[in-house]
Amino acid sequence: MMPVLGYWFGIAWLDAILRLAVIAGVMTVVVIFLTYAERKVIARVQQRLGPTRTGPAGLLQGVADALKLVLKEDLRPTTADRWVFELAPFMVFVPVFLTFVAVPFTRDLGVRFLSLGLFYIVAVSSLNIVGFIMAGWGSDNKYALLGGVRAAAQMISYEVPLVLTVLGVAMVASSLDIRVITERQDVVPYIVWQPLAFVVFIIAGLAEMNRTPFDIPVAESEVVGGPTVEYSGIRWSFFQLAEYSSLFVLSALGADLFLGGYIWPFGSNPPGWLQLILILVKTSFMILMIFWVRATFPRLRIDQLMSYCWKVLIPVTVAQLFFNGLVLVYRWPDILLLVFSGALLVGATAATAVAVRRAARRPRDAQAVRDRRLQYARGA
Amino acid sequence: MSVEQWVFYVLAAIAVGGAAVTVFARDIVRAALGLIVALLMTAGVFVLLSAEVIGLVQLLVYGGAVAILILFALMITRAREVTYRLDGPQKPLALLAGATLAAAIGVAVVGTVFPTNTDHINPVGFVEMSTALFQTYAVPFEVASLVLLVALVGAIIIARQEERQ
Amino acid sequence: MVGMNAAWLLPAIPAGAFALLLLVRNFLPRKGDWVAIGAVTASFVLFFFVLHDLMTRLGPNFHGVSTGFTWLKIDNFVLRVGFFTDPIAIVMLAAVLVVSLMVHVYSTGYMHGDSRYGWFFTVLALFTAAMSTLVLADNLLLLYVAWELVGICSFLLIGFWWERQSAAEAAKKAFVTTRVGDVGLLIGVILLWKKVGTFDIQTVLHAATSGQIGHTYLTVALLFMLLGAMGKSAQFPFHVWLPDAMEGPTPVSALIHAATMVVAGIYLLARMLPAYMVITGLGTLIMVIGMITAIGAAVIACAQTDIKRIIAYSTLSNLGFMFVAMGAHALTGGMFHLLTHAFFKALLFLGAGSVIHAVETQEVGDLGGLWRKMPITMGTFVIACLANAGLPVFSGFFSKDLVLEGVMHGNTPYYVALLAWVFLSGIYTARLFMLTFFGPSRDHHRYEHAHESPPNMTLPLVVLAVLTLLAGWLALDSVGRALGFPGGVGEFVFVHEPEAYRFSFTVAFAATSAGLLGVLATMYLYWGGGPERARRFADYSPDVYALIRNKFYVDELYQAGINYGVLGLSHAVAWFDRYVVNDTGVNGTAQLTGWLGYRLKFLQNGKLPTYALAMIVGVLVMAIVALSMHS
Amino acid sequence: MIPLDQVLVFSGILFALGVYGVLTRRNAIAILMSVELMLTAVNTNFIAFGVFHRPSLAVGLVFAVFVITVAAAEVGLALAIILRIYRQRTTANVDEVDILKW
Repeated sequence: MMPVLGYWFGIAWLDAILRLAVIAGVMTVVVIFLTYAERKVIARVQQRLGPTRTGPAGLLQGVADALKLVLKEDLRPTTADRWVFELAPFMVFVPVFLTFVAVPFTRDLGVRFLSLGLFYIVAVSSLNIVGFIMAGWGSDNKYALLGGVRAAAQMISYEVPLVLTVLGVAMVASSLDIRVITERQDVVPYIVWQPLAFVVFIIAGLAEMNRTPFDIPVAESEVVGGPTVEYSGIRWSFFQLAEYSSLFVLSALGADLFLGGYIWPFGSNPPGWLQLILILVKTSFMILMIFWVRATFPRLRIDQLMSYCWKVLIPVTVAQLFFNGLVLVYRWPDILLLVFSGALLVGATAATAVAVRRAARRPRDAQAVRDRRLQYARGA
Repeated sequence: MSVEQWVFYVLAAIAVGGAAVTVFARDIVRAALGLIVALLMTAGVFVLLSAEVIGLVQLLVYGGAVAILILFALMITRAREVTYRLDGPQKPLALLAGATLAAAIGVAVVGTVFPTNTDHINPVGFVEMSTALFQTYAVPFEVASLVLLVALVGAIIIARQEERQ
Repeated sequence: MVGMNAAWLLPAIPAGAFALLLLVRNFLPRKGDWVAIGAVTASFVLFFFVLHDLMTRLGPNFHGVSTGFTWLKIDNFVLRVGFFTDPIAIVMLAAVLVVSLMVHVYSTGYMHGDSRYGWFFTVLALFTAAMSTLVLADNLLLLYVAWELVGICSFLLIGFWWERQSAAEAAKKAFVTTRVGDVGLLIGVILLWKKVGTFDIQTVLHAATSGQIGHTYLTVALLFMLLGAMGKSAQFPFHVWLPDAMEGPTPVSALIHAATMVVAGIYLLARMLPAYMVITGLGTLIMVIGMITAIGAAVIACAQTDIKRIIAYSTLSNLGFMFVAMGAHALTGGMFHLLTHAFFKALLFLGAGSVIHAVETQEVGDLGGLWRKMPITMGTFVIACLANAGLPVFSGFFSKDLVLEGVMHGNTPYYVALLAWVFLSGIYTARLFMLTFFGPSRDHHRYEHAHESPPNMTLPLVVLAVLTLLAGWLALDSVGRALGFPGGVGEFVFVHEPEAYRFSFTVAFAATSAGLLGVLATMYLYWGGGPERARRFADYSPDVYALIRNKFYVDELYQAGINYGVLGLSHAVAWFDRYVVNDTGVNGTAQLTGWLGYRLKFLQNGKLPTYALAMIVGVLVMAIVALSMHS
Repeated sequence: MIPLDQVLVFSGILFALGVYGVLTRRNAIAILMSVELMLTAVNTNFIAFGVFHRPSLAVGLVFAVFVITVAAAEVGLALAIILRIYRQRTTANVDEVDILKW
């Protein structure tokens, strides 16, 4: 077991409670910092300054926001379904919280090291869909409901490619233990062998987190914040907490799975401080990339989102799994993994580009889609 | 009484409560939420029974499945029906049947002497289970996947709106 | 060398001819009559090979030869189509084939120009096949099948001119009446089969004689079989169908209702005689039945005016006589009389047919003096009549004597009664030919129109007349030996031991004088001026004459039985059927079902929860039952 | 350490509740939920017997996997059918879908 967070007092239930407390604390700090970081990064990208007033260089802006939220009144619409409305933020937050449990940060630093860690994360992370639906439906608000439904459709769809990419890595490493997967990358990180998986992982992760360009469920200009529209104060902060926690967890997981985690490029067992630095750097890289995407791309339409998932992402990831299986079963050289995965990545990119260009040339398509949707909404 | 047993009681109680909500709730979304509670707690029971894989599969499958169920419920339940009585006229009879069934199962369980030694759990390892699933029962597994595929295709065909309508 | 193993060909050839004619007779020249005649001729020729083979094998330990093939096999139960050849069968077969051949030839003339000429020969072929099968059958089931087949042929041929109401009625009557007996036969066969486990006749007989079958059981079974024999052979009280059967064409009367089919009953008794001999009382019963039929029919024959009916009653009378022979266990005499009777009675019928063909009436009152016009017919007819009257030299004399001698031992009352029967035979026979051929012609127009029949009709008459003249001599040992037989008929056909024919002067004298007396008395009554004397004689006692004229009112009695008994019962049954079976049973069930269906259909309310509830309740009931059974 | 019969009683209660739901619900989706409940109860039994049996039976777990698979297939098809019915009759109430009656 890990020395840093070992069996404190040797009592199981006390140990569990302490661990939960630690997670909560770490997550809170991380989230506060991340909100600040995002605002700063995006501001820079957009050639603004971002928060500067609170604290040095605006560093305490997040803390101030958090304090404000905690102190704000917790409003609830009178027609809302009380229990559902009030439990929804927890239902969103708890799964993220639970995924945090299984992510190893260094060889010894982590809450729990599960032999089925990857599977556990995949399973648990799917649960927060229910939270969004609860929020959307419990608010008794049309926009909230619309957002909740959008969130459900999007997250269920993108869970499939996400699981498939993770599975690709697990196949190459032939383990579901995240630490084992990470430590197999002491020479070459899996982003080399599975470039397609890495790209799809980021895309699907964005969709899972409802982040731009897949922020359709919470789009302010369409559904004014979606499921969270009726929330305020501490409950709204839970949504925020969940969003940025999952951003952090997913980035850490991506760093572990694709970027060599706390090991690469310093051999099989670098010292502990180096491991921590490595993982922080790589996680930060992932997070920054996601911020970068947010600052760059416009929002997609929901039909484009769905088509992209079912017509591009799932086929190519399934194909990648198939080729992985071939290479692993017949013990072909590892380079073929890169060849297949890269070829698929190139193909998928090219196909997407062609489709995008063609769609742009046919504005009537969009009109037709809108007409059909209207027709459907009228119950035709 | 060990901690495990207490945990089991708590999980089971919550699961039964969720199930009760599922079948007694007047609101279909609440029923669905009760269902997911029941299913998650049952997954917990699976983990307690050292069948972690099945527990996780349960989470994975039913998290999405229940969400889909709610979506459909919202989609095809007319607004006035959301608060409409969900139960049919044969409620008393159904109650009687359910109670009798529970009693019968209880009597059967209590009255049965289970043939093998059941005083402690024998965990099934992940590898062991995978071997069973992919080697011993490879053909049934393939058939099951085929069933799934056929069901998927069938569902698409059934649900697809005719183009010329 | 073709021998007894080819016995199966005897029925098979006519059967093939039947199949051929049934399918393609209308496409054949002359409607295929030559096919039937050829088939019968072939069988007839083959018969001599079989006969020759049989004679070479004949000896004290010879019982018969069985050939055939398996018909069907169920587990270890085997049913054969087997053919059993022994002297009894051979004698019968001789009668069947000779008469059949003659009738076939005769029919080409008699039936000439008939609209269903081809059909007639088709059925004749079937009849020949069926009759041969009946005679040769080695098991009771096959015998029964053939028995029914000849019944069918009889039905078809009696009703040959079914446009005539009376013919159709007669066919039905014959069929229904014989059916009563046939059912008896079937029951008897089944009873014997249940006990012995096989249909094979020899096995059954062996079982019966060796005491394997209880006497009561055997008696019941044999009584049922006797019922069959009585029906087929038209014994009292089933005799009523035979005179009516004269509605059929005359060749049919000759073949089926005189020579062959009606003696099937006699043949059955002869075949089963060893079994009948086991039960002591049965012989007496058969004799009594035969005697009633013989005397009664002879008396009725004296007062009939239809030429064919007179001969038909004569046939009945002779059948009764043969029954008496069987009852007295005089097998040899009975079978011999069967043979000779077949010849002379067929001859009588064919002669009568020739007359009818010529004058187109059957009423003897309209005939007379025909001897000038039809000398050949007259000659052969007289021979047949003398044989029938049992006068010496003619075949009837020998066979009758053989029977009388058999009966005489220990059965004196029957012997005396048979002498009376001989007397009566003389009377009606003489009356028949006196009225037909002598005296003045009573219908001038018909007389003028009359002519001798064509050669294809007179030839069979001559052949049969020769046979009638000569066949009787076979009874004598010396004649039999000269022909190659081991002896006379007595040596040839026997049950236990050969009984050589000893010419008994007493019997011959008594019988001859009785017959002669009858003939002479009748000749006196009808000599010269016509029937006036006879009419005066009848007027002595008009009541008795009416009684005899009306056949003792048996038909009327039956009709009354049918009117009051059967129809009354039918009314009761019809009431029961209409109100109990139909209204309550059939309609009631339907209405109940409909009502219940109407009520219960509402259970089928189309709602899934209801169905699911029903399912769960079913599961629960089963679960509770299982639980309570376990604990 | 949980006794086997307690697990079985738990699953029995779940199953009975599911049966009650199937019998009493009118909304097709709600019926589907009750069916899921029943299937889970059955799965609990499979797993319980699988792990309590000695030597342990992987079969029980494998069967549970199959049950979940079939349940997924069933949900997919059932939802498609319900959707179709809804489009035709604008209701998901099984009481109103009774054209198969007498």
